[in-house]
Amino acid sequence: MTVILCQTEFSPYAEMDAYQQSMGEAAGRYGATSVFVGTMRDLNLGDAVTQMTLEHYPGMTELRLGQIVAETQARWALIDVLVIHRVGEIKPNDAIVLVAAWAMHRGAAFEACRHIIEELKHTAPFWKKESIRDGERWVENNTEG
Amino acid sequence: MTVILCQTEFSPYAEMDAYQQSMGEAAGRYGATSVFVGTMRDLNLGDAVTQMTLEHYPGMTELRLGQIVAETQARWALIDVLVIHRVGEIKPNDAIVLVAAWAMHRGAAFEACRHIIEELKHTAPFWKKESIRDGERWVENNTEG
Amino acid sequence: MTIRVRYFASLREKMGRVEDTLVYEDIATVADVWRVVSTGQPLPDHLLCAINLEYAEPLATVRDGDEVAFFPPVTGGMG
Amino acid sequence: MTIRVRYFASLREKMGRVEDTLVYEDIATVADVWRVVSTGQPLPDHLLCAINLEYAEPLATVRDGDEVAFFPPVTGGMG
Repeated sequence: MTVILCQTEFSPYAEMDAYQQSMGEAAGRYGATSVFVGTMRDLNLGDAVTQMTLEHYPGMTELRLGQIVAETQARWALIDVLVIHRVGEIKPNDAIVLVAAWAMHRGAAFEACRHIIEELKHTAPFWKKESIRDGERWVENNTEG
Repeated sequence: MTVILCQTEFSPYAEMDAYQQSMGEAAGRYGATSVFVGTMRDLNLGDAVTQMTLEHYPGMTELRLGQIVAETQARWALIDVLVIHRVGEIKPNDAIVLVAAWAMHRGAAFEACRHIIEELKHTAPFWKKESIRDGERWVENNTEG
Repeated sequence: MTIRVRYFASLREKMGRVEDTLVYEDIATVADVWRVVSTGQPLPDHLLCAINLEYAEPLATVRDGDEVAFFPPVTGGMG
Repeated sequence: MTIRVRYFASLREKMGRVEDTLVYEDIATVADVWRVVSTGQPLPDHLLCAINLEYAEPLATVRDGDEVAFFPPVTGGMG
Protein backbone atom coordinates (compact mmCIF):
# COMPACT_ATOMS: atom_id res chain seq x y z
CA MET A 1 0.00 0.00 0.00
CA THR A 2 1.39 3.37 -1.03
CA VAL A 3 0.00 6.89 -0.56
CA ILE A 4 1.80 9.78 -2.25
CA LEU A 5 1.17 13.53 -2.05
CA CYS A 6 2.64 15.09 -5.14
CA GLN A 7 3.71 18.74 -5.51
CA THR A 8 4.31 18.59 -9.27
CA GLU A 9 2.64 17.16 -12.36
CA PHE A 10 2.48 13.36 -12.49
CA SER A 11 1.66 10.94 -15.27
CA PRO A 12 -0.90 8.49 -13.84
CA TYR A 13 -0.35 5.66 -16.30
CA ALA A 14 3.46 5.89 -16.13
CA GLU A 15 3.06 5.67 -12.34
CA MET A 16 0.85 2.57 -12.75
CA ASP A 17 3.44 0.92 -14.96
CA ALA A 18 6.31 1.70 -12.60
CA TYR A 19 4.35 0.58 -9.55
CA GLN A 20 3.40 -2.75 -11.13
CA GLN A 21 7.00 -3.37 -12.19
CA SER A 22 8.03 -3.01 -8.56
CA MET A 23 5.30 -5.31 -7.17
CA GLY A 24 7.45 -8.38 -7.65
CA GLU A 25 5.84 -11.46 -6.11
CA ALA A 26 2.31 -10.09 -6.56
CA ALA A 27 2.68 -10.46 -10.35
CA GLY A 28 0.53 -13.38 -11.48
CA ARG A 29 -1.65 -13.19 -8.37
CA TYR A 30 -3.90 -10.33 -9.33
CA GLY A 31 -6.53 -10.83 -12.00
CA ALA A 32 -8.25 -7.47 -11.67
CA THR A 33 -7.07 -3.87 -11.41
CA SER A 34 -9.50 -0.98 -11.07
CA VAL A 35 -8.01 2.45 -11.65
CA PHE A 36 -9.64 5.83 -11.20
CA VAL A 37 -8.03 9.02 -12.47
CA GLY A 38 -9.47 12.43 -11.64
CA THR A 39 -8.37 15.12 -14.08
CA MET A 40 -8.73 18.89 -13.90
CA ARG A 41 -11.44 20.13 -16.25
CA ASP A 42 -11.16 23.52 -17.97
CA LEU A 43 -14.80 24.38 -17.24
CA ASN A 44 -16.66 24.42 -13.91
CA LEU A 45 -20.09 25.85 -13.08
CA GLY A 46 -20.19 27.34 -16.57
CA ASP A 47 -16.91 29.25 -16.24
CA ALA A 48 -13.60 28.68 -17.99
CA VAL A 49 -11.03 27.72 -15.34
CA THR A 50 -7.41 28.55 -16.18
CA GLN A 51 -5.68 27.27 -13.07
CA MET A 52 -6.40 25.74 -9.69
CA THR A 53 -4.66 25.69 -6.33
CA LEU A 54 -5.09 22.66 -4.13
CA GLU A 55 -4.56 23.50 -0.46
CA HIS A 56 -4.35 20.74 2.12
CA TYR A 57 -3.68 20.14 5.80
CA PRO A 58 -0.19 18.60 5.95
CA GLY A 59 -0.09 15.78 8.45
CA MET A 60 -3.85 15.29 8.61
CA THR A 61 -4.00 14.57 4.86
CA GLU A 62 -1.47 11.72 5.04
CA LEU A 63 -3.11 10.34 8.20
CA ARG A 64 -6.62 10.40 6.72
CA LEU A 65 -5.56 8.85 3.39
CA GLY A 66 -3.74 6.09 5.27
CA GLN A 67 -6.82 5.44 7.37
CA ILE A 68 -9.07 5.29 4.30
CA VAL A 69 -6.81 2.77 2.59
CA ALA A 70 -6.40 0.64 5.73
CA GLU A 71 -10.16 0.55 6.31
CA THR A 72 -10.69 -0.39 2.64
CA GLN A 73 -8.12 -3.19 2.87
CA ALA A 74 -9.88 -4.53 5.95
CA ARG A 75 -13.18 -4.63 4.07
CA TRP A 76 -12.17 -6.08 0.68
CA ALA A 77 -9.64 -8.77 -0.27
CA LEU A 78 -7.01 -6.64 -1.99
CA ILE A 79 -3.50 -7.43 -3.15
CA ASP A 80 -2.32 -3.81 -3.27
CA VAL A 81 -3.51 -0.20 -3.30
CA LEU A 82 -1.91 2.95 -4.72
CA VAL A 83 -3.18 6.49 -4.09
CA ILE A 84 -1.52 9.61 -5.55
CA HIS A 85 -2.97 13.10 -4.98
CA ARG A 86 -1.67 16.41 -6.34
CA VAL A 87 -1.39 19.50 -4.15
CA GLY A 88 -0.39 23.06 -5.08
CA GLU A 89 -0.79 24.73 -8.47
CA ILE A 90 -2.62 22.70 -11.11
CA LYS A 91 -3.38 23.32 -14.80
CA PRO A 92 -6.34 22.06 -16.88
CA ASN A 93 -5.92 18.48 -18.06
CA ASP A 94 -3.44 17.70 -15.25
CA ALA A 95 -4.14 14.56 -13.25
CA ILE A 96 -5.30 15.45 -9.73
CA VAL A 97 -5.82 12.04 -8.20
CA LEU A 98 -5.05 8.41 -8.99
CA VAL A 99 -6.60 5.52 -7.06
CA ALA A 100 -5.73 1.93 -8.00
CA ALA A 101 -6.84 -1.32 -6.37
CA TRP A 102 -5.43 -4.74 -7.29
CA ALA A 103 -7.40 -7.88 -6.40
CA MET A 104 -7.89 -11.45 -7.52
CA HIS A 105 -11.37 -10.64 -8.78
CA ARG A 106 -13.02 -7.60 -10.30
CA GLY A 107 -15.79 -7.09 -7.73
CA ALA A 108 -13.34 -6.31 -4.93
CA ALA A 109 -11.14 -4.17 -7.20
CA PHE A 110 -14.03 -2.01 -8.47
CA GLU A 111 -15.76 -1.60 -5.12
CA ALA A 112 -12.57 -0.80 -3.22
CA CYS A 113 -11.44 1.74 -5.82
CA ARG A 114 -14.82 3.47 -5.75
CA HIS A 115 -14.93 3.42 -1.95
CA ILE A 116 -11.49 5.04 -1.66
CA ILE A 117 -12.29 7.89 -4.05
CA GLU A 118 -15.63 8.58 -2.34
CA GLU A 119 -14.07 8.63 1.13
CA LEU A 120 -11.19 10.74 -0.13
CA LYS A 121 -13.51 13.33 -1.68
CA HIS A 122 -15.68 13.59 1.39
CA THR A 123 -13.17 13.36 4.22
CA ALA A 124 -9.56 14.08 3.12
CA PRO A 125 -8.61 17.69 3.96
CA PHE A 126 -8.10 19.14 0.48
CA TRP A 127 -9.59 22.43 -0.78
CA LYS A 128 -9.71 23.75 -4.32
CA LYS A 129 -9.41 27.37 -5.36
CA GLU A 130 -10.14 28.09 -9.01
CA SER A 131 -8.76 30.92 -11.15
CA ILE A 132 -11.47 32.22 -13.48
CA ARG A 133 -11.73 35.33 -15.67
CA ASP A 134 -13.08 37.50 -12.85
CA GLY A 135 -10.54 36.38 -10.25
CA GLU A 136 -10.41 33.46 -7.87
CA ARG A 137 -13.03 31.44 -6.03
CA TRP A 138 -13.10 28.56 -3.58
CA VAL A 139 -14.94 25.46 -4.71
CA GLU A 140 -17.54 25.10 -1.99
CA ASN A 141 -19.25 21.86 -2.92
CA ASN A 142 -18.09 18.46 -3.94
CA THR A 143 -19.56 16.98 -7.11
CA GLU A 144 -21.88 14.08 -6.59
CA GLY A 145 -20.73 10.67 -7.82
CA MET B 1 -14.83 4.96 -29.22
CA THR B 2 -12.26 2.32 -30.10
CA VAL B 3 -12.36 -1.47 -29.86
CA ILE B 4 -9.18 -3.44 -30.53
CA LEU B 5 -8.59 -7.19 -30.71
CA CYS B 6 -4.93 -7.78 -30.06
CA GLN B 7 -2.94 -10.87 -31.14
CA THR B 8 0.21 -10.01 -29.17
CA GLU B 9 1.14 -8.72 -25.71
CA PHE B 10 0.01 -5.17 -24.98
CA SER B 11 0.90 -2.73 -22.24
CA PRO B 12 -2.41 -1.40 -20.88
CA TYR B 13 -1.06 1.79 -19.31
CA ALA B 14 1.11 2.68 -22.32
CA GLU B 15 -2.06 2.25 -24.42
CA MET B 16 -3.97 4.56 -22.06
CA ASP B 17 -1.26 7.21 -22.36
CA ALA B 18 -1.13 6.99 -26.14
CA TYR B 19 -4.92 7.04 -26.47
CA GLN B 20 -5.28 10.11 -24.26
CA GLN B 21 -2.55 11.92 -26.22
CA SER B 22 -4.57 11.37 -29.37
CA MET B 23 -7.89 12.53 -27.89
CA GLY B 24 -7.19 16.16 -28.76
CA GLU B 25 -10.20 18.35 -28.10
CA ALA B 26 -11.52 16.08 -25.34
CA ALA B 27 -8.56 17.08 -23.13
CA GLY B 28 -9.81 19.37 -20.37
CA ARG B 29 -13.39 18.09 -20.76
CA TYR B 30 -13.14 14.84 -18.85
CA GLY B 31 -12.82 14.93 -15.08
CA ALA B 32 -13.08 11.19 -14.47
CA THR B 33 -11.52 8.11 -16.04
CA SER B 34 -12.35 4.61 -14.85
CA VAL B 35 -10.01 1.89 -16.08
CA PHE B 36 -10.31 -1.85 -15.62
CA VAL B 37 -7.45 -4.19 -16.47
CA GLY B 38 -7.91 -7.96 -16.39
CA THR B 39 -4.63 -9.84 -16.03
CA MET B 40 -3.86 -13.55 -16.41
CA ARG B 41 -3.30 -15.19 -13.03
CA ASP B 42 -0.86 -18.06 -12.61
CA LEU B 43 -3.30 -20.03 -10.46
CA ASN B 44 -6.89 -21.09 -11.20
CA LEU B 45 -9.11 -23.58 -9.35
CA GLY B 46 -6.08 -24.53 -7.24
CA ASP B 47 -3.87 -25.42 -10.22
CA ALA B 48 -0.77 -23.64 -11.50
CA VAL B 49 -1.52 -22.36 -15.00
CA THR B 50 1.47 -21.95 -17.29
CA GLN B 51 -0.24 -20.66 -20.41
CA MET B 52 -3.64 -19.89 -21.83
CA THR B 53 -5.17 -19.81 -25.30
CA LEU B 54 -7.98 -17.38 -25.97
CA GLU B 55 -10.18 -18.54 -28.83
CA HIS B 56 -12.81 -16.23 -30.25
CA TYR B 57 -15.37 -15.98 -33.05
CA PRO B 58 -13.89 -13.50 -35.55
CA GLY B 59 -16.57 -11.17 -36.82
CA MET B 60 -19.03 -11.84 -34.03
CA THR B 61 -16.51 -10.68 -31.40
CA GLU B 62 -16.02 -7.27 -33.02
CA LEU B 63 -19.77 -6.90 -33.63
CA ARG B 64 -20.69 -7.80 -30.03
CA LEU B 65 -18.02 -5.54 -28.49
CA GLY B 66 -19.19 -2.65 -30.67
CA GLN B 67 -22.79 -3.26 -29.60
CA ILE B 68 -21.83 -3.36 -25.92
CA VAL B 69 -19.96 -0.06 -26.17
CA ALA B 70 -22.72 1.64 -28.19
CA GLU B 71 -25.38 0.51 -25.71
CA THR B 72 -23.21 1.77 -22.82
CA GLN B 73 -22.70 5.14 -24.50
CA ALA B 74 -26.46 5.45 -24.95
CA ARG B 75 -27.01 4.83 -21.24
CA TRP B 76 -24.28 6.98 -19.63
CA ALA B 77 -22.88 10.41 -20.56
CA LEU B 78 -19.42 9.41 -21.74
CA ILE B 79 -16.72 11.37 -23.53
CA ASP B 80 -14.87 8.32 -24.85
CA VAL B 81 -14.47 4.55 -24.46
CA LEU B 82 -11.52 2.25 -25.19
CA VAL B 83 -11.68 -1.56 -25.14
CA ILE B 84 -8.69 -3.79 -25.89
CA HIS B 85 -8.93 -7.61 -25.66
CA ARG B 86 -6.17 -10.14 -26.23
CA VAL B 87 -6.72 -13.30 -28.29
CA GLY B 88 -4.38 -16.22 -28.95
CA GLU B 89 -1.56 -17.45 -26.70
CA ILE B 90 -1.25 -15.70 -23.34
CA LYS B 91 1.27 -16.00 -20.49
CA PRO B 92 0.72 -15.41 -16.75
CA ASN B 93 0.79 -11.73 -15.78
CA ASP B 94 -0.11 -10.66 -19.35
CA ALA B 95 -2.94 -8.15 -19.66
CA ILE B 96 -6.01 -9.84 -21.19
CA VAL B 97 -8.47 -7.00 -21.30
CA LEU B 98 -8.52 -3.22 -20.85
CA VAL B 99 -11.74 -1.23 -20.52
CA ALA B 100 -11.59 2.55 -20.06
CA ALA B 101 -14.43 5.06 -19.81
CA TRP B 102 -13.93 8.84 -19.80
CA ALA B 103 -16.69 11.09 -18.45
CA MET B 104 -17.18 14.50 -16.85
CA HIS B 105 -18.02 12.86 -13.53
CA ARG B 106 -16.94 9.72 -11.74
CA GLY B 107 -20.35 8.04 -11.37
CA ALA B 108 -20.81 7.64 -15.12
CA ALA B 109 -17.17 6.59 -15.63
CA PHE B 110 -17.26 3.87 -12.94
CA GLU B 111 -20.68 2.50 -13.85
CA ALA B 112 -20.01 2.42 -17.58
CA CYS B 113 -16.63 0.71 -17.13
CA ARG B 114 -18.15 -1.92 -14.87
CA HIS B 115 -21.10 -2.44 -17.21
CA ILE B 116 -18.83 -2.99 -20.23
CA ILE B 117 -16.63 -5.58 -18.50
CA GLU B 118 -19.68 -7.47 -17.17
CA GLU B 119 -21.36 -7.54 -20.58
CA LEU B 120 -18.11 -8.50 -22.24
CA LYS B 121 -17.53 -11.40 -19.86
CA HIS B 122 -21.04 -12.74 -20.24
CA THR B 123 -21.76 -12.18 -23.94
CA ALA B 124 -18.62 -11.63 -26.04
CA PRO B 125 -17.61 -14.87 -27.81
CA PHE B 126 -14.27 -15.61 -26.15
CA TRP B 127 -13.21 -18.98 -24.70
CA LYS B 128 -10.22 -19.77 -22.52
CA LYS B 129 -8.19 -22.95 -22.58
CA GLU B 130 -5.66 -23.32 -19.79
CA SER B 131 -2.40 -25.29 -19.85
CA ILE B 132 -1.85 -27.01 -16.50
CA ARG B 133 0.56 -29.72 -15.34
CA ASP B 134 -1.72 -32.55 -16.42
CA GLY B 135 -2.50 -31.11 -19.85
CA GLU B 136 -5.08 -28.65 -21.08
CA ARG B 137 -8.59 -27.77 -20.01
CA TRP B 138 -11.34 -25.42 -21.12
CA VAL B 139 -12.49 -22.87 -18.56
CA GLU B 140 -16.16 -23.67 -18.30
CA ASN B 141 -17.44 -21.01 -15.96
CA ASN B 142 -16.99 -17.30 -15.70
CA THR B 143 -15.88 -15.88 -12.38
CA GLU B 144 -18.50 -13.91 -10.55
CA GLY B 145 -17.92 -10.17 -10.13
CA MET C 1 -31.02 -24.03 -49.07
CA THR C 2 -27.39 -23.79 -47.91
CA ILE C 3 -26.38 -23.18 -44.28
CA ARG C 4 -22.83 -22.82 -42.97
CA VAL C 5 -22.55 -24.23 -39.44
CA ARG C 6 -19.60 -23.33 -37.20
CA TYR C 7 -18.39 -24.76 -33.88
CA PHE C 8 -16.12 -23.17 -31.26
CA ALA C 9 -13.97 -24.10 -28.28
CA SER C 10 -14.78 -27.36 -26.44
CA LEU C 11 -17.72 -28.02 -28.78
CA ARG C 12 -15.41 -27.74 -31.80
CA GLU C 13 -13.18 -30.38 -30.22
CA LYS C 14 -16.16 -32.60 -29.38
CA MET C 15 -17.51 -32.33 -32.93
CA GLY C 16 -14.04 -33.04 -34.34
CA ARG C 17 -14.46 -30.32 -36.99
CA VAL C 18 -14.65 -26.53 -37.25
CA GLU C 19 -17.64 -26.30 -39.57
CA ASP C 20 -20.20 -28.03 -41.76
CA THR C 21 -22.06 -26.93 -44.83
CA LEU C 22 -25.65 -28.14 -44.98
CA VAL C 23 -27.67 -28.29 -48.17
CA TYR C 24 -31.15 -29.26 -46.99
CA GLU C 25 -34.67 -28.18 -47.81
CA ASP C 26 -36.33 -29.12 -44.51
CA ILE C 27 -34.44 -26.90 -42.04
CA ALA C 28 -36.61 -24.24 -40.40
CA THR C 29 -34.92 -23.35 -37.11
CA VAL C 30 -31.57 -23.33 -35.31
CA ALA C 31 -32.71 -26.43 -33.40
CA ASP C 32 -33.28 -28.18 -36.74
CA VAL C 33 -29.72 -27.35 -37.78
CA TRP C 34 -28.43 -28.91 -34.55
CA ARG C 35 -30.49 -32.06 -35.11
CA VAL C 36 -28.89 -32.52 -38.53
CA VAL C 37 -25.27 -31.94 -37.47
CA SER C 38 -25.58 -34.04 -34.30
CA THR C 39 -27.42 -36.87 -36.06
CA GLY C 40 -30.68 -36.47 -34.20
CA GLN C 41 -29.73 -35.15 -30.74
CA PRO C 42 -31.77 -32.41 -29.07
CA LEU C 43 -29.92 -29.12 -28.56
CA PRO C 44 -28.24 -29.18 -25.08
CA ASP C 45 -29.48 -26.44 -22.75
CA HIS C 46 -26.06 -24.97 -22.08
CA LEU C 47 -25.05 -24.46 -25.71
CA LEU C 48 -25.32 -20.95 -27.16
CA CYS C 49 -26.42 -20.26 -30.73
CA ALA C 50 -25.87 -17.44 -33.18
CA ILE C 51 -27.25 -16.64 -36.64
CA ASN C 52 -25.10 -14.34 -38.78
CA LEU C 53 -22.94 -13.26 -35.81
CA GLU C 54 -25.86 -12.37 -33.51
CA TYR C 55 -27.17 -14.48 -30.60
CA ALA C 56 -30.29 -16.46 -31.54
CA GLU C 57 -32.80 -18.63 -29.71
CA PRO C 58 -33.12 -22.32 -30.65
CA LEU C 59 -36.45 -21.67 -32.37
CA ALA C 60 -35.20 -18.72 -34.41
CA THR C 61 -35.78 -19.11 -38.15
CA VAL C 62 -32.86 -20.00 -40.40
CA ARG C 63 -32.74 -18.72 -43.99
CA ASP C 64 -30.80 -19.70 -47.10
CA GLY C 65 -27.20 -18.46 -46.91
CA ASP C 66 -27.20 -18.01 -43.13
CA GLU C 67 -24.19 -18.75 -40.95
CA VAL C 68 -25.26 -20.62 -37.81
CA ALA C 69 -22.84 -21.09 -34.90
CA PHE C 70 -22.94 -23.26 -31.78
CA PHE C 71 -20.64 -22.74 -28.81
CA PRO C 72 -20.27 -23.29 -25.05
CA PRO C 73 -20.74 -20.46 -22.49
CA VAL C 74 -18.26 -17.64 -23.10
CA THR C 75 -15.38 -16.99 -20.71
CA GLY C 76 -13.66 -13.80 -21.86
CA GLY C 77 -12.30 -10.96 -19.81
CA MET C 78 -10.53 -11.86 -16.57
CA GLY C 79 -10.70 -10.87 -12.96
CA MET D 1 -3.22 25.38 29.03
CA THR D 2 -1.90 26.06 25.50
CA ILE D 3 -3.85 25.28 22.32
CA ARG D 4 -2.64 25.80 18.74
CA VAL D 5 -5.54 26.72 16.45
CA ARG D 6 -5.22 26.42 12.66
CA TYR D 7 -7.44 27.63 9.81
CA PHE D 8 -7.59 26.44 6.21
CA ALA D 9 -8.87 27.54 2.79
CA SER D 10 -11.69 30.11 2.70
CA LEU D 11 -11.87 30.19 6.50
CA ARG D 12 -8.15 31.05 6.67
CA GLU D 13 -8.81 33.98 4.34
CA LYS D 14 -11.87 35.07 6.34
CA MET D 15 -9.91 34.93 9.63
CA GLY D 16 -7.03 36.83 8.02
CA ARG D 17 -4.45 34.52 9.65
CA VAL D 18 -3.25 30.92 9.43
CA GLU D 19 -3.19 30.14 13.14
CA ASP D 20 -3.57 31.33 16.73
CA THR D 21 -2.02 30.16 19.96
CA LEU D 22 -4.38 30.27 22.91
CA VAL D 23 -3.21 30.24 26.49
CA TYR D 24 -6.43 29.97 28.50
CA GLU D 25 -7.56 28.02 31.53
CA ASP D 26 -11.30 27.94 30.77
CA ILE D 27 -11.39 26.06 27.45
CA ALA D 28 -13.09 22.66 27.66
CA THR D 29 -14.31 21.87 24.14
CA VAL D 30 -13.69 22.58 20.44
CA ALA D 31 -16.73 24.90 20.51
CA ASP D 32 -15.08 26.86 23.35
CA VAL D 33 -11.96 27.29 21.22
CA TRP D 34 -14.09 28.68 18.39
CA ARG D 35 -15.82 31.11 20.72
CA VAL D 36 -12.45 32.53 21.80
CA VAL D 37 -10.94 32.90 18.31
CA SER D 38 -14.16 34.31 16.81
CA THR D 39 -14.76 36.70 19.72
CA GLY D 40 -17.94 35.09 20.93
CA GLN D 41 -19.59 33.61 17.80
CA PRO D 42 -21.24 30.19 17.87
CA LEU D 43 -19.53 27.58 15.68
CA PRO D 44 -21.18 27.65 12.19
CA ASP D 45 -22.83 24.34 11.23
CA HIS D 46 -20.89 23.89 8.02
CA LEU D 47 -17.40 24.22 9.52
CA LEU D 48 -15.45 21.05 10.19
CA CYS D 49 -13.20 20.58 13.22
CA ALA D 50 -10.18 18.43 14.00
CA ILE D 51 -8.15 17.75 17.14
CA ASN D 52 -4.59 16.51 16.59
CA LEU D 53 -5.23 15.71 12.89
CA GLU D 54 -8.43 13.68 13.49
CA TYR D 55 -12.00 14.87 12.89
CA ALA D 56 -13.71 15.95 16.11
CA GLU D 57 -17.22 16.99 17.12
CA PRO D 58 -17.80 20.52 18.50
CA LEU D 59 -18.27 19.15 22.02
CA ALA D 60 -15.12 17.02 21.97
CA THR D 61 -12.77 17.76 24.88
CA VAL D 62 -9.62 19.78 24.26
CA ARG D 63 -6.46 19.14 26.30
CA ASP D 64 -3.29 21.08 26.97
CA GLY D 65 -0.95 20.95 23.97
CA ASP D 66 -3.66 19.98 21.47
CA GLU D 67 -3.74 21.27 17.91
CA VAL D 68 -7.30 22.27 16.96
CA ALA D 69 -8.20 23.01 13.32
CA PHE D 70 -11.25 24.59 11.69
CA PHE D 71 -11.98 24.37 7.98
CA PRO D 72 -14.76 24.45 5.36
CA PRO D 73 -16.11 21.28 3.68
CA VAL D 74 -13.35 19.44 1.82
CA THR D 75 -13.27 19.34 -1.99
CA GLY D 76 -10.43 17.01 -2.98
CA GLY D 77 -10.33 14.44 -5.73
CA MET D 78 -12.02 15.37 -8.99
CA GLY D 79 -14.55 13.91 -11.36
